[in-house]
Amino acid sequence: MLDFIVKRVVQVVIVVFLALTVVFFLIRLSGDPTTLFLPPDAPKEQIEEYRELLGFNRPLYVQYAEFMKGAVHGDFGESLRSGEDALGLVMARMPATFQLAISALALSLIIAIPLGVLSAYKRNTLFDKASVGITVIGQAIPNFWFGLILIFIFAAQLKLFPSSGGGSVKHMVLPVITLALYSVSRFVRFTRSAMLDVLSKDYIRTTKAAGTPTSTLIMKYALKNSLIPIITLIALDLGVLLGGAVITEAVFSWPGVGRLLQQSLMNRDFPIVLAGVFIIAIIYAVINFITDILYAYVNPQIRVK
Amino acid sequence: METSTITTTTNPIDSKVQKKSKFKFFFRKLSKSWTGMLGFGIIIILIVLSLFGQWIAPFDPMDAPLRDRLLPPLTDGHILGTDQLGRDILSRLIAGTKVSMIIGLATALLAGVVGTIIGVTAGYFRGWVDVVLMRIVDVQLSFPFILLVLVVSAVLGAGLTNIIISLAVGGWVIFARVIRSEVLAIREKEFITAAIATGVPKLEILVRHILPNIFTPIIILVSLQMGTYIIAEASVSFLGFGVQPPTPAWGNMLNEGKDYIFGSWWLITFPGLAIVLTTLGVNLFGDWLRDTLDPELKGE
Amino acid sequence: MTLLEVKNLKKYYEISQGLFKPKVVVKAVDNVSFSIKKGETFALVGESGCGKSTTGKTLLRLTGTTSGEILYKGKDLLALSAEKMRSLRAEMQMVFQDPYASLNPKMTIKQILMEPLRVHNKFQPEERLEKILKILEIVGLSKEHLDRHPNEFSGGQRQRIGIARAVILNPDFIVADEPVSALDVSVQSQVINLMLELQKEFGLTYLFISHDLSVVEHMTDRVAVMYLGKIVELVDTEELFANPKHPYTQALISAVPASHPKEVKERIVLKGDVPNPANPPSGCTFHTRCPFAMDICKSVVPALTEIESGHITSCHLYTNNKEEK
Amino acid sequence: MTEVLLEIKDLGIQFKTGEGVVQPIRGVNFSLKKGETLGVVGESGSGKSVTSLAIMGLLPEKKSKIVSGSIHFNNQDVTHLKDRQFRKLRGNEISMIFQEPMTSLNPVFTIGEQLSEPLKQHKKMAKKDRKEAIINILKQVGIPRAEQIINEYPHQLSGGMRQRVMISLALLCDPKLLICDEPTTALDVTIQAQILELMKQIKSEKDMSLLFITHDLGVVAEMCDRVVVMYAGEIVESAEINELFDNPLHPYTKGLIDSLPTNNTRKSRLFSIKGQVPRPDEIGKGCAFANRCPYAFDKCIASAPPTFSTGEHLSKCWLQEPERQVKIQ
Repeated sequence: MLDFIVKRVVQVVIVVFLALTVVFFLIRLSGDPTTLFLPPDAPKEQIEEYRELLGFNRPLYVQYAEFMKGAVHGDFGESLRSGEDALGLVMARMPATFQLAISALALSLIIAIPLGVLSAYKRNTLFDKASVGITVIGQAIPNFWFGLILIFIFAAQLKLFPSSGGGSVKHMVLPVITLALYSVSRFVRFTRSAMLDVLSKDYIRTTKAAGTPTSTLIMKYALKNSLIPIITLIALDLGVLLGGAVITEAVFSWPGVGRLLQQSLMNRDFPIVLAGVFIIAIIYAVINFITDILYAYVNPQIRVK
Repeated sequence: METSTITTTTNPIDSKVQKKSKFKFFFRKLSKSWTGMLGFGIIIILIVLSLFGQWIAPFDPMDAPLRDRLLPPLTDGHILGTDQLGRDILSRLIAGTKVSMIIGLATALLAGVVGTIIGVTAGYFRGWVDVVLMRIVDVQLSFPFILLVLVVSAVLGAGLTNIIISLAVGGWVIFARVIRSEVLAIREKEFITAAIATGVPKLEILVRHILPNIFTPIIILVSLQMGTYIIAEASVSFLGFGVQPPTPAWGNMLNEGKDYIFGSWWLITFPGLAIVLTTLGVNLFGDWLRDTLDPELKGE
Repeated sequence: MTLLEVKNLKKYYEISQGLFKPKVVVKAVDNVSFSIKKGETFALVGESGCGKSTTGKTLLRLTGTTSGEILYKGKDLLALSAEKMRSLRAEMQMVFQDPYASLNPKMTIKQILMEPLRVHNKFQPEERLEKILKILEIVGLSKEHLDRHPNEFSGGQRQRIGIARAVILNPDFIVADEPVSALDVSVQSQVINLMLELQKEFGLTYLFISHDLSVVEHMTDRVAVMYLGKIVELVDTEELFANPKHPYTQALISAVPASHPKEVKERIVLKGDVPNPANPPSGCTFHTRCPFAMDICKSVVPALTEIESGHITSCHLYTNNKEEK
Repeated sequence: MTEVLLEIKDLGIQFKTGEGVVQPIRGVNFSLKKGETLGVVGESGSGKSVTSLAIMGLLPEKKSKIVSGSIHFNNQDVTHLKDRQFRKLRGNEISMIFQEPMTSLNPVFTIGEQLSEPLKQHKKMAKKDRKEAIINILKQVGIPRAEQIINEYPHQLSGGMRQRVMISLALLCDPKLLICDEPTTALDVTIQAQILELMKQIKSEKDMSLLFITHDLGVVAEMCDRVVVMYAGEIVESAEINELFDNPLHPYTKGLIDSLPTNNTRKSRLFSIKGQVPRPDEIGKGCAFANRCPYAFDKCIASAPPTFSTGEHLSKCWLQEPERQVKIQ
């Protein structure tokens, strides 16, 4: 177990370090952002002065070393726009994003797993075909457009929910549904195929040969087997969910990290972008870690090792 | 030894007939699946629209007579209405087809070629090359795809080529990973050991034995990833980073239309439907291809 | 006339247990020595995991070797450069167990059989097809099969193709790794006959790896019995079946099901399972299952000793001069 | 006259495949008496496993169909029994041991959890009694440390141990009929010997009938009282074990026995049946074995032979037509 944790922590450090490095150089390669803050006809001296002020005139490796030194201490510099602490800004937006992502994940799981199991159990019936059909279409719908359509129907026409902003449960409904759409479709399809795969296994035949009724066979036995691949997929999909959150937040002006990142990218406010990358890489690593533990829990072959 | 007297029922085939029958075989298989047919049909229509769109479109997609702005569908010959600048939406959708198809295809090819080369290198030569490459893949996979594309395209700046590069930068890892594991699996097959035992040189084993066997998964992956790229491009353009107006692309049409959502529903409805139909067509065809060519690949 | 001599061959694997634990060493092949005479069929016999297949693969350098010597016609194969070894493969071929996995599904039969001729640059290109047709006829297939893919053939036919690929270069030595165990009973005998015929016709030397003792008894000249990576007995086939010395060999032979219901078999049923090769028992590795185990067996590894002329075995029952069964 | 436990009459089973409908089972007849061990011998594709799944009511539901004939178990017609009723028989009165011990146990449940399943379904028992019964049966099949094993997972056991667990699973409810589908094929020779000894011992202790499905004539010779030989979806011969080995009437059976290496002089050319088993769609109107048969004549190609009987010895070969009665030697 100790072995596992050490390995994992090292891995996370490498991932975060590489992610920051790559993004840092990508950003610097695209030119320095001073010009964005000054009028286009600003005199050369003013640009130079500004560059010196922000430290962009130093050699790239010095800037990088400086940046990394700060990053180790959680200091990503100040926002080029507002002058506030970049990491602080990102952290302040975290709760809203978490709220959105976790609600969407919960909603997807509640809908998708029973639907996927039922679909596999009733394979090739009308129910199965309908659910597969809906998920195929669901995967083809871009979630920002789905969000727009929801706004059009429920905010513009029916006036049931607000179209933007955050703060109340009512504000959450449309963004959560929007974000959940894609995951629901993927999870249903995946649960179904994982279940079908398990149902064709020899050991299921063995249990059937013991006289076990189909309902027990599925709910008690096959479900536990198929949880192994399902958990893996969900972990993989959390990245998609986080990415989707960026877009969903933009559509609904949801005050989360995604919207902050989008705006910062637009404004070339790079300290915030780097702080955001840092946080997302860490969250992702933590999620993966939790998945591995869950995985070991359902899969005794790993646990015993 | 008379074993050969009972042979399989197929007739002796000469290679010419076989090539012809491959096409026939494709269509016979396709005709058995209505979803595959539907996907294939949509793709054919999309190809036709992107190639001959400029002659099919009823209006010039760039022509903006302001007096005709925000006309609802079916007025004055504008079947799907006009946008905030008075441009014909149908014509812009048709023009946008080309953009989406180019981006989807070009990205899939670019990401596919890069990812395959890296995947094959890692999987076939193993050793430290494999360790390094796969670490990079892991690192990249630990970062949301769409966010990466967003960052890269924000850095590279707008434009068709840049969005293709950004998408490929985000997308090659999937190819690298899948192709690597395919190569690893095939490397372990006994026919590879047999080729080594025969004395086939190492590079020739790669070319003659491994590459032909990963061709099918590559094709399947390309077709399945295209839908992802089309949606990603639309999302990025929607957020204002991808293809820039006034070039007609479905994503930026939605971006421009979203401000009129409370009054003019057609501005957001039709470009969105175009994306859905396209992705659906490509996905359906990809699914069919996978199920037909490689049933084992089902479910990732 | 010795064609191939194996001296102290070792093949160890390391299994990583994690960052903080020492690696476990699995001795898949542990100090194995034997020699194969030209024209004979030498059998390696044992149960799954005993190292017989690994031994076969190391002989052809299809897997790495930890230490030892493999002398083929006097040359040490392990000292050859990769390129020299590659060209020597024309003389040393292999037939595989699984006729489904050992043929490239994307190639036609013609391509499969052409490949050895091409890579070793044998014959003029226009003569190659002729050679292929000839070998196809010998293994019982025909011209009309040339442009087909492996999936159009049954298991037995595929194994014929695999054999054709192995003999098309007129090799001297063939390693046959369980060549009939994946086949149906009625097809097994066809393939065995084919192998016997080819041996007569081309003067082949076989290393025949099998777990099926009745097949081994039928077609081989000498047998080495392996248990947990070691040879425990080595002797002429007829002598082995008539007078097995090592308790493991005795049990193995007695475990073969009867061929007639009236045949009464005196069976030695071994207790327990084959131990984990990563953690083999001390002393004689067989002592945990041996019905005759003595105290010495637990601590001292028995040496391979020639107890009768040409009959080698490693068992304390014979080195202690106690003649017991 | 002992009672008949299992009777199969003219059984025909069809399978739907992507290419159309095939019929791997074409008119199978046999019966199994109480306390008897019947061997079913055949090569891959002969239909022996499909037949056994039909007896268990485990044929894939949508893909396959029993199109003719009947299966009677213990005087009850189970041919088209509803799954709900079949469940009461499965694991209770009819049990089955499968070929692959490595894949036949569920990897995520402990041995104890898996063994309690048939008891839960068929016996009303307190949890404590259940545990006791399980430990008891594990000891009977020769598993050491039974008390600990019940808390372990399948991957912690060797192949031989797993097959013992499978046997104990089948024996839990004292079935009247035990179907063994190639129970030792996946095992090593010395482990096979252990398992065969175990099964002989169990059979002698329990009042049970055995249906022993295998491709290995040697295993049949050791285990069975009577044998049916299957070829291409039908039974070509059926006889008492010694009678079958001494006096095979069907050329296929004779070919199988003659091609055993032990029945041939060392280093000689083995007797062999030419050709290979036909696929279901390759079988014409004649005898399915005609194209491989050294004795085939016009009639064999023209029409399929009926079953001829010589006392208890049945065979499906035109050579055994009463007016012909050729002895094949």
